[in-house]
Amino acid sequence: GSSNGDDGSKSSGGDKKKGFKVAMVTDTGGVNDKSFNQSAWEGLQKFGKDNGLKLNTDYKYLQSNQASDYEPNLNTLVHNNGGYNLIFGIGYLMEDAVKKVAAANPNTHFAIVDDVVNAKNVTSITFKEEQGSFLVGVVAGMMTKTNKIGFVGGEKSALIKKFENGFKAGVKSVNPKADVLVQYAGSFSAADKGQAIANSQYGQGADIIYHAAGATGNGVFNEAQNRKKKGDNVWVIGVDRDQYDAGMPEDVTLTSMVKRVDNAVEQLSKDAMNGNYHGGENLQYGLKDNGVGLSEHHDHIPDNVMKKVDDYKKKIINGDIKPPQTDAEYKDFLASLK
Amino acid sequence: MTIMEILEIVIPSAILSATPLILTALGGVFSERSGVVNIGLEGLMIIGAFIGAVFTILFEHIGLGAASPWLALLVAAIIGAAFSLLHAVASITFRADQVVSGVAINFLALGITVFLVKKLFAGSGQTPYIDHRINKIDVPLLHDIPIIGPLFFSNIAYTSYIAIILAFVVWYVLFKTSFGLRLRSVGEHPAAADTLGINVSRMRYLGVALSGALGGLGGAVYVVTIATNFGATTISGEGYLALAAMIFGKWNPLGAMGAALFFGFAQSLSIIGESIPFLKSIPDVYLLIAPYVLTILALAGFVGRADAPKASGVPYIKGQR
Amino acid sequence: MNTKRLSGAMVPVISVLLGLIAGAIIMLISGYNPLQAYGDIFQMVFLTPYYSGETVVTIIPLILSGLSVAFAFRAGLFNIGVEGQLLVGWLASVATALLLPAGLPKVIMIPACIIAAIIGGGIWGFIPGLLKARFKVHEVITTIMMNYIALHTTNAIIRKYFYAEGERTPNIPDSASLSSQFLYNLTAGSRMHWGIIVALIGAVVMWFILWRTSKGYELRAVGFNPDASLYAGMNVNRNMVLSFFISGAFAGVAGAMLGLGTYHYMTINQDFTGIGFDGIAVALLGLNSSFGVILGSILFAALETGEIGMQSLGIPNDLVQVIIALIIFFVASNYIIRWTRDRLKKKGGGAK
Amino acid sequence: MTYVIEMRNIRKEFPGIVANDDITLQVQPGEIHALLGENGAGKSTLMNVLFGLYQPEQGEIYVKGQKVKITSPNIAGDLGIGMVHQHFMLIDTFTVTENIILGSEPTKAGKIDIKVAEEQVRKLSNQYGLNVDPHAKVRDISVGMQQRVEILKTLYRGAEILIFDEPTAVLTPHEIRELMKIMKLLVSEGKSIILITHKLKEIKEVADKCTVIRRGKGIGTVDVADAEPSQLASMMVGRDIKFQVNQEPYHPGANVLEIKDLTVLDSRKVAAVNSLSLTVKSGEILGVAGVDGNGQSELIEAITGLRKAASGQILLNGKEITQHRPRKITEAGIAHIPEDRHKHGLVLDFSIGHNMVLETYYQRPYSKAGILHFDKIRKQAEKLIKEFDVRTPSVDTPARALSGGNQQKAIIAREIDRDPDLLIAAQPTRGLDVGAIEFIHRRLLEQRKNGKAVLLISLELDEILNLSDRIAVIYEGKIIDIVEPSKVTEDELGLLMAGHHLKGAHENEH
Ligand SMILES: Nc1ncnc2c1ncn2[C@@H]1O[C@H](COP(=O)(O)OP(=O)(O)OP(=O)(O)O)[C@@H](O)[C@H]1O
Ligand SMILES: Nc1ncnc2c1ncn2[C@@H]1O[C@H](COP(=O)(O)OP(=O)(O)OP(=O)(O)O)[C@@H](O)[C@H]1O
Ligand SMILES: [Mg+2]
Ligand SMILES: [Mg+2]
Repeated sequence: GSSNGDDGSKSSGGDKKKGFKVAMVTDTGGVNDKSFNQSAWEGLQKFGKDNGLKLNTDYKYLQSNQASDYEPNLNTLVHNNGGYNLIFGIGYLMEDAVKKVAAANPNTHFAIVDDVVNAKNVTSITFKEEQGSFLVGVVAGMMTKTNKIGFVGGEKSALIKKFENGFKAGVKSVNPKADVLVQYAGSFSAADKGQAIANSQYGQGADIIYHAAGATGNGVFNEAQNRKKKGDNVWVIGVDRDQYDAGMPEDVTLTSMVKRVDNAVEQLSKDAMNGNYHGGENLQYGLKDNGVGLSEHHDHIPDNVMKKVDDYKKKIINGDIKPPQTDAEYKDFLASLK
Repeated sequence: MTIMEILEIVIPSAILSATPLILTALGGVFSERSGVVNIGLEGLMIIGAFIGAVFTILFEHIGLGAASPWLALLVAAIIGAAFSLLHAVASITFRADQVVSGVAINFLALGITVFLVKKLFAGSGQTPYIDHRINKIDVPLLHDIPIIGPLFFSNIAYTSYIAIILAFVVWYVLFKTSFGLRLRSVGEHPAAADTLGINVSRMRYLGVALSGALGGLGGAVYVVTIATNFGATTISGEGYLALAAMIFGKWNPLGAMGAALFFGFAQSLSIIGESIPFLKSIPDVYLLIAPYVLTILALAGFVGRADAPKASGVPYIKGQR
Repeated sequence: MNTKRLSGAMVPVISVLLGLIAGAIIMLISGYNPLQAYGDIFQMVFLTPYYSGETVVTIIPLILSGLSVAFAFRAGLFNIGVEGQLLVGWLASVATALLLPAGLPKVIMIPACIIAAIIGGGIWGFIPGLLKARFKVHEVITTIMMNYIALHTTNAIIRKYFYAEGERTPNIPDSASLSSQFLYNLTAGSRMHWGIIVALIGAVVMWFILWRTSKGYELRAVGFNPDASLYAGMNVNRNMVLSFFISGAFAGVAGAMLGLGTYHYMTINQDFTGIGFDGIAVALLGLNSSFGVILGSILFAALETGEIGMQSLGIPNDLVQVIIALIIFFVASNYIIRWTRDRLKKKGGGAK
Repeated sequence: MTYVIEMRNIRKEFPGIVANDDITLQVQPGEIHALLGENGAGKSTLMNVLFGLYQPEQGEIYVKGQKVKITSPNIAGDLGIGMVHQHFMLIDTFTVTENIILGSEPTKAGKIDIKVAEEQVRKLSNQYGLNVDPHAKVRDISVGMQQRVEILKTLYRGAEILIFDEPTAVLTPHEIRELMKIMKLLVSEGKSIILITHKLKEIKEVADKCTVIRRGKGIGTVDVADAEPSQLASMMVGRDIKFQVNQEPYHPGANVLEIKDLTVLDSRKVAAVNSLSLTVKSGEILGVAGVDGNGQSELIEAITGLRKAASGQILLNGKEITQHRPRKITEAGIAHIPEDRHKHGLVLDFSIGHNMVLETYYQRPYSKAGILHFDKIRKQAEKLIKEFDVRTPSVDTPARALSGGNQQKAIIAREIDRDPDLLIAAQPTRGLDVGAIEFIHRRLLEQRKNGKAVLLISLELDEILNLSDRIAVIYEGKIIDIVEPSKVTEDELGLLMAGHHLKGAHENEH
């Protein structure tokens, strides 16, 4: 069952619980990965500053250098500085570690981002990436001049599949003729492959590429910038956070599909400080909660397209449209379009 | 897609991704030809990539504009050479096991650069993006030539030409100049060179320093043409691929270039493969591993045995028999 | 002879000290307190049961990875392919655990999984060995290539046949697990598992094969001088392939330790584990001897666990990587240490 | 009278040993000055001092009356000193010209002017009748040619004083004679030569003066014309030397080794051994004489299984061993003293003790059920070391640390102890001093006396003539004649080796 963190968020003011401490463990990307770790840390920092907490004692992060660090890092925070009240594990890779440590420490609360752990003292935070991806798919589908659009994924995981299928569904909803070229780099850190894939997709006529590939996406931006500089009219749609800067100075970022991990982290921290840990719940952030969506920067998107985006946003929030997450759901979705 | 369309996509892309490998492999050739094994190419590329990013940003900051990445390449080459001197001191002067020292270089480069990035950019794990890259261009006039124009003169960065020209230059230097003859002699038979008054240590220092310069250049080129910023994972395995290219190319600059281009080509082919209808049905893992399998097959099939420079890896001790 | 051996062992010790000192200097320059940092690491790793346990968790695959590299070195081969062999062994052990009936007793299940890892890693090592023996292809290239092939292939196999939510395989049944409640309680909830016994057995096995068996004599002879070995009637090619198989097998078992001990599953890996590359360093630090590899692994693991403590002091954890690199560097340059020692001795000897 | 070279009271120490102890050497212009001494006497060290590779702890060097300090080979070169090293200092993969010009290349705008260089090499080569091909890669030319390249290297640098360190150890008789001619030509052109050699005959033949060194000390300088070889020999070793000759009666037994129509290809796929046939009987030493590179190495490799035979048959005691693996051949009863002791004979990084069981480590009692028994190995090694007088600090000393002569003794001990039916001895005394040679020859003769077969391959004609019962001459992969030592002169043998059949050919061909 899905329930959203509405109740907690309303009661943000007032009595700060004495000695509340919150911390997070990053995955190997570290807090400056320009992705969800960074976003999470930004949320935690905002929370810390707003509530007058002390960095490194009341709120802090630990970075993992390899996968085997997740568990000891979580365990360290359970005991460190007298023990943290709420500990975030950032990223689906930490699912198992959070599950184990939570089981061993029933008196500490945990939260996991991007995955679900069913335990009384764990709050799961997931995002409806397919919803946001659907909207940028609408943008791409309407704006393509060549009827060819690219999608570049990092690893072919269930998570990234949500981006892909939501995106394709968005494209097809507004432009059934458009063709989406999909390619996975097999890595989130291979800029050269990202560039080569973008080269191949643009070379085959694509004019907009949506990437969900971490640092591999750097190569996508680079390729687009190169082409833009030569006069080609190509675009990139960024991911996770506003990637406007990655497209500068050639200004190739059409928009970005942002995932407000910061908001989610900040929100849950607030709730927890006020005594509502949402233990055992799965907080799903979608369009409705502004958990996903288009970034602030979308100057290049004409108004009529933005209007369409808003229409679809409403439909999704209403439940009239349910963007697909998996390949199978996408197939059904396509069939329903006809 | 027609074959030509495929090639127009594959070849420029192959050349682009091969460029850093070519440069670094050329560095490897210098070092190993002088008799110093260089497993540290990965580390040298990391240093180069770091410097490439940081100095481009710095130069942009002080208003050098489009010249920034070019100047950064220069700095990367210099710092790369300086950093490689650690390997030189260890393996030449202190007669270290060269493999160990190379491994240390790799560890050290990664540790230091990530440490410094954090110090320089307020705790960030990576540098900001650079604004001025070295872009792919269509070479004026030449790109209009039918067939070869679109393949070799379109969508290509000048750094690629520099790398290819450098391969020929290195070949010329190694095989046609007295410096090259002396460098190779030191890698083959240092005692012989010594008796002819050639300063073995100095030649080896030069060989290693050149490998540092070229490795640094390779890493920096990767950043200014491909990655556009630097982080811990920016260089992950490229140095080892360059090492493989050098061996694949039998310690010959042109061979190393060919091998690097082959790697690039295999990768581009595997990428475009997913868009070619007849290859599309192949599970993508086959395409992912294709470049590596092809390399092994090529080595086993027709390249075969390659002999390293004879004294490569052996510290030279004057008067020892 | 004895004093010579002793002073040989002094070199890594001094290198480690120099590395730690250099690290301390960097910390001082960057404004951190090295004494506190090292003190905390020591306190954590050796006096806090939980972290001691976690250190052992790191030690286990590291020993096996180091043995893998060291064994190959002894046979004159450079195995940079530990990463790949480890991944294959990891998958082989987990797959075996998942495919066999979960109800099998531990005494059958665990050995079966480890044997699967030995075969898997062994085959992955066997291929470069065969290519070198048969086609004279340089093992450095092939092992690098085999690493990438292993990375992508194991991922694809997990996705296709063993996929579970969280981008990994399902958990292995308890009957295949090396973990135990006893160790868990002993180390205040760490993941420490019985793999340490496996790793130590591995070290003994390597020592025994190399130094006590006629096969080991042969492998070492081939490593030192293939021509003379051929002359002496040894089958050089077969020994080369065998060495690579054994080396790969050690790496495979390292992978099994991750599967059966540390994680109880295998993840889809985006990148290499790094354990194979650390293994090179550990082997060299340990002078390619079984005992040395164990000591080297302890040091590395202690530093890596210590990172957590250093982070808590606000010291960037990358500094640990720098210190490790410096230690390797000083080991590499052991001549500088020997040279200094000889100098001192000469001085000590008085004027002649 | 000023000496062209004068080294006074030179002392050079190595850790634990005084290699040169107060040695004085005086060389006059235009003379060939021999330097004679046992293995390890300090000859090479002295010359390395002169050539600037080592710095002496004590002593002075004068070149043409001028006191000099030679701190590097460069300075030696400037002083007109050139050295042809004992172990050639040539780069295999380079051409002759490249090897010669290395370090002082003629260049044009940074590029090596290879045309000019080749022309210079050709000119020099013609001037001294050296006859080398400037284009050839060094690895493709014979050892004799390689030595000429070494000589050219010194001449190219304008050397006036040439040092030859054991130049004849690796040469064929023909090549030696050529070298002697070249040396004489060189001195006639005003150059001076210092010649290091163990071979008294050569000294007698070319040298004017001879300085003898024993255990790092100068023993004295004599005019060669006035000195008997035996006198020089006893000066060198400090005792009288008895040259071993094969005097026992010749009673050959059954065929031990039979080779029929054997063809073996070399690494370039050329037939190095070309349908060769040969038999070796028990109780005989069969010497194979021939110019280096006529298939001797390939022949041995084929017999011992190190190289595949292309066609033909090899029988040991009547049983076929063609294409068998080396181990089966060893077990069948063949022992082999390899020509390159470092490459094939020893694992230099193993202790000398472990080297003693290199071929038998897997057999009882050294190994049981795959487990080594070190006590047994040690006992065996100690026994052999004692029996064959291998001088080593201990059984555990790495083989690398032993002198060449002692390494060779160790190999011979190991091979003979296996009590083989056939002992193949390839260049068993190369580079060794007379003391060691005497010892090894005695052992070979003992084998014969015990009814074993010995196949002796050597480039030393003296050795072949003194030891063999029959001499097979190999030329271009074929045995072109088999002669009895008593019925052939050294000159006739030389002709045969050059491929000339003797008039009135012997009956016992094949
Ligand atoms: N580089 C060295 N380091 C240590 N000791 C050395 C070195 N070179 C030579 N020696 C020692 O000096 C002694 C003299 O060696 P040298 O090579 O001069 O003898 P040699 O007369 O040339 O012998 P040979 O006839 O075998 O060539 C040797 O016994 C050896 O112990
Ligand atoms: N680099 C070295 N370091 C230490 N000792 C050495 C070295 N080289 C040679 N020796 C010593 O030199 C002695 C051998 O010298 P020697 O000149 O007699 O050998 P050799 O007969 O010339 O050998 P070869 O026939 O291989 O040239 C040994 O006692 C050995 O310990
Ligand atoms: Mg000598
Ligand atoms: Mg000698």
